[in-house]
Amino acid sequence: MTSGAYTQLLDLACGVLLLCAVVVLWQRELAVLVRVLAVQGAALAAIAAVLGVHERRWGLLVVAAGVGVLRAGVLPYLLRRALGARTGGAADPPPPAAYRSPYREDVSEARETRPVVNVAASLVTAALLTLLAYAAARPLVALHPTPATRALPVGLAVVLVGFFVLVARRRAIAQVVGFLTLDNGITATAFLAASGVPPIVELGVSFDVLLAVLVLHVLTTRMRAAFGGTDLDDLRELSDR
Amino acid sequence: MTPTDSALLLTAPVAVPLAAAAAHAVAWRRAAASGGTAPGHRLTQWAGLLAPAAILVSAVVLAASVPSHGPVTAYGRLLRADGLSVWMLLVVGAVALLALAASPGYLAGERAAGHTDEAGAQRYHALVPAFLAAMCLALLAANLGVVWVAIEATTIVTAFLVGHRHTRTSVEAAWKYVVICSAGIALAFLGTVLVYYAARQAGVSEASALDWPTLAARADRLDPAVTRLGMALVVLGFGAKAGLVPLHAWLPDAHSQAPAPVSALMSGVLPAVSFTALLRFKVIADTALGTGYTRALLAAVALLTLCLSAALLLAQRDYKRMLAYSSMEHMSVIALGAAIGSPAVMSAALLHIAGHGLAKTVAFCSSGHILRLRGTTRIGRVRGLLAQSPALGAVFGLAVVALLGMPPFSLFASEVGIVRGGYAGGLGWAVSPALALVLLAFAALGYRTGRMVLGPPQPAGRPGDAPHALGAVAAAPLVAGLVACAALGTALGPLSDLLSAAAAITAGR
Amino acid sequence: MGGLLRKIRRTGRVAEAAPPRPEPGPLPAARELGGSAQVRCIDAGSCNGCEIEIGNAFGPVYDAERYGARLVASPRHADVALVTGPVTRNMAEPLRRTVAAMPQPALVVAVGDCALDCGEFAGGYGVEGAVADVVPVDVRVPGCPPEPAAIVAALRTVTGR
Amino acid sequence: MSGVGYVAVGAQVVVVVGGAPVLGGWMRQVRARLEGRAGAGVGQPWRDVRKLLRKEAVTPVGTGPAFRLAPLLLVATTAVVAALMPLASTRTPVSGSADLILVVALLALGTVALALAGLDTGTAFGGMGASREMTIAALVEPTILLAVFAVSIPVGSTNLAAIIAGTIHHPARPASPAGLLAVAALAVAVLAEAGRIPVDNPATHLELTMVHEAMVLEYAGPDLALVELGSQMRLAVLLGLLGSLAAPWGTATGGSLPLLGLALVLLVVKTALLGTLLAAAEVFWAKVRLFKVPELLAGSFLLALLAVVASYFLTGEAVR
Repeated sequence: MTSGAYTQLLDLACGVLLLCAVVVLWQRELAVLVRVLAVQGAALAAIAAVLGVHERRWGLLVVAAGVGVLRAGVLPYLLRRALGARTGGAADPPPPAAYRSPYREDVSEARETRPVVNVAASLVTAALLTLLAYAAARPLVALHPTPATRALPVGLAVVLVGFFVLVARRRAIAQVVGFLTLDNGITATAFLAASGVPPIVELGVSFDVLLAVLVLHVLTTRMRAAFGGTDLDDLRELSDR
Repeated sequence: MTPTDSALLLTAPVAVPLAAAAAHAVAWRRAAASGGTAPGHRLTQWAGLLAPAAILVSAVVLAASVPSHGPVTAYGRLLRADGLSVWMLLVVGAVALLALAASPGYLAGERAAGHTDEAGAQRYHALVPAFLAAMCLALLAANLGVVWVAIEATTIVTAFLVGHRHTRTSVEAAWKYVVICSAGIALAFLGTVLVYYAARQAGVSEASALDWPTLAARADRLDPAVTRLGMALVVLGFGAKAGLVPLHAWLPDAHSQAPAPVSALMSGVLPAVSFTALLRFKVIADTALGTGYTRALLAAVALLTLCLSAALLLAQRDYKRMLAYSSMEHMSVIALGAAIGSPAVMSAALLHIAGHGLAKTVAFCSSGHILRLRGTTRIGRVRGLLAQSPALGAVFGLAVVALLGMPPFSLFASEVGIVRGGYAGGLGWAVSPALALVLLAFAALGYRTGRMVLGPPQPAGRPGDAPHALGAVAAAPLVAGLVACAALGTALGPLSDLLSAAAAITAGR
Repeated sequence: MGGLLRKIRRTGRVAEAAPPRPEPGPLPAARELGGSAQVRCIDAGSCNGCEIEIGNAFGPVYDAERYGARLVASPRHADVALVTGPVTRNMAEPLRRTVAAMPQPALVVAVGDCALDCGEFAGGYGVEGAVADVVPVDVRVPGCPPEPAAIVAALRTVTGR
Repeated sequence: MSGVGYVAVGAQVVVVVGGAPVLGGWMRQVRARLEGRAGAGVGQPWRDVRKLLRKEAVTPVGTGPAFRLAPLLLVATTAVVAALMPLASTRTPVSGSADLILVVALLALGTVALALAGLDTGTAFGGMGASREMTIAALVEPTILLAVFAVSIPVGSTNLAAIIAGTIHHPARPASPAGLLAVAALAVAVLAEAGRIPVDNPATHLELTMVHEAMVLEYAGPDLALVELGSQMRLAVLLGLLGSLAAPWGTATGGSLPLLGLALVLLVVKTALLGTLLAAAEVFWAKVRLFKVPELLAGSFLLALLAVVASYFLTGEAVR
């Protein structure tokens, strides 16, 4: 791969990564969020693959394939199942036939209707967070300026946006998407900074993330059974009163 | 020590609990398939003690050799036990032994009240050893990435223990716990990645760039700017798991919802394990950046946490949450000790971890008995505990007295050590307000516990008012914990070598 | 989106084949309009039956737009006032003003029996009269309500296409 | 070169003025076909203009010069933009002044003139339309400027001719993240600036949803013809701009006449293609509610900002 094409492809993948984070903030439809997350996972795998080909480290290609399968395939699949469980589920008996509407989906469950921070404000916040990431990443770039480390601010920006989604969204699934965005950002940072952490650590981290999402999936189901929905605003019984 | 011995000693604390967890997981599957009606065996209940016993035995054997012969490694330096990890392993083993000894009584009570069945009990027995295994791995792994993986694994394993009851409050607590802890600790991983990047750029090879001994030895060559950013993220991230501000919000909820023995483990040792990882990074950062940066960071976090926990202790009406905030208070005292960082203060801080772990275990386990007795966690509804159940009242009262930092319990000695070292080390500006806040927390905790324990028995005619005897089986672990805590306070005995070795590691010299 | 695309492909063209030009041929004013007529609908007191038919006339099946007619939002933009219903007392003055606001050359098309002779509502206490009693009418479309085809035919005499 | 250059400028203006209504007609035709209708034909907007020019001019009582001058200003500014922009050739006598900021300012001048005219009529709808138009414009202008800034960073100049010539010489540039983000932001801004769905519905009769229509409700006859022609030209120019920034290939950089002819044909094809895409998209989209427009525009602003940031920190050797 020529150096020009390498830079171009790497930058493109980073751009897609960042764009997906922004779209996660922009979109309210939970199903779309999950799809965007899959695209982001693919972009992450692409970053790893491009780095692997450029540095001729074929082990990195295997890691890239693993990352791709997990983050563009398995995790979005789990989330989609968590979304799909909305209409069925043993804990949630179907309404009597007389009341069943032709629209099987409960709209309030499929969308982020009232985010804590409204979408326009959160987009502006994302802009500020990106600038912050750029400022914070300057010492990182200065340490070893290459095309890959120059893209480090992208990773940090995705981390910050993911954290913001986690704070500013009220739907359980949206929070999980925020968490995974955060995690994608960290993995991207690892790839860009040092071509990824050692394989054993990467394996452990991926396993942990998978388990965490599984746990959250189960908790979402329980939340529906206990609260009748996944609005995190309902979670306010435990407080210091 | 032969390589086989060391491999055995380092594997046992992780492998034995894992094996126990696997055995119980199979039983859990079977019980769940049979609808949770199959009766449990007495044997399996007490077999749970095997795991903490294995941890404790390995720790004791290691404690005998490590201070004099230096660190032990196994599996090509993947696992490594130095003074710090052995000390923490001892604490984990002791606390886990107490907590698991209290478990059969707790589960029997839950089953009698209809809150759980055979499947639930087996799940409990499967998850708790897995939790122990993850903590031990976090302590024994030499690779900082693996340490992170193990600490995140504790979150995942304990999620279902926090949410074991399927009620609205427990689901809420479990959700907050998983989301806040996972996100917080993800920041720690980002910090780890940045340190790894700095190490790779400093010429450390890929295989050893996360290896703690290598990093600590070559920390002076790390890029200061990158390390500074990484360290801030690590303090935030591992601080989340240690109950330090700003990502502490999960702690009171999770501790108040988890089963009492699990609360004891989560409050007594889990924050300390996370804090140990933080200490390892501190050693690296102190060499790379000088001590000032981490000191300022830790002191600020500690003071903020102390402010918050003291304020919330003043207004607290729930005794399990009260104990949780007391954990935050003690973690911030420990963090303050780490900020001071001289060897004497570090040994005081490590002693504080041990004393707090023991006393908090007794307090949480006895709070479980109080909850079963009175059916409420409101402080206002519990009166005259001592009159109704002298043994329980006395144990709970003494545990809180220990947490208050009164002699003869070890927390007295360690707090005095931290404060004295702080003034000597020129951190008076941080220690003075901290002292005032600790006194405030002292007053709040003492006043509320006094109202619960002392006073006349409640008027007759209300449920759960009959005189109550704790019973020897239930009382034994509680008394043992108090005795151990008091013993640590009076004399360290053979442990003093280990403690000074551990303190020397964390003080970075 | 995929569903909509499939539906578009399956449905294909809905508009019916254009019928031959209406008999009387284009009006003299149509030459000046040159195949383009902006239409402003004025409901002077209709029962809304005619509005439904006008809506159909501009719908996909009859597609009045293909002959150069287009609905607009303002009488200033309009060449044709499509007036429906018997003119009620309250609507007489607004109707007069609307027609006056249209730039010349402008035409008035009265749609429906009510617009032509007050129909069912003749003699009602609120009715001022037929459209022709209030403003000069150029084209008449009878029917209660008129068929969309009739409305389209009337509009074609205006556009001349 | 100057001879061909003058020809190029003239040809651009003629193509834009003559082609803009045809583009509008073509887009309506595409829409009609997708909706299952027959459509009025591509020439319908020209028929409308011809008819409107023949009609009586009406000046409402109480309106002043702002009302009378706005249509002229709208068409004039857009025609100047059409002359300035390197749509067909980057080497024209005026290409030195083809600054993107100037182009944006000229377009904004037309918008402001029309908004003032809407206010001048003194009607409720005129004022409402003007206020909505200005709300949108206030959000669109920073987006366009930022996006422009992003595409100008690699070239080091905001001159359109320089940007387009630079892109022709570095074909990888539009595929860089900065280029893609900037073009995406510009696309949203163009939709808003041209008053298309999802920001504004050009075919609406509903007072509650009108933006552009509400401002021009009082125009009649020749004035209306100018307003319609002006807005069609704006759309054509904006789509042309988008097309030449995203895919500038084919734009003549030299001074030969056949190349210029080819460039003009390509320009028409590109713009028609974008118009078709837009018309098809409008079938699928719904107009968003007015209070959600800021959300959309804040998103495009963010894209533009990311484009700027990306062009700073993602500059590998390939671009520089």
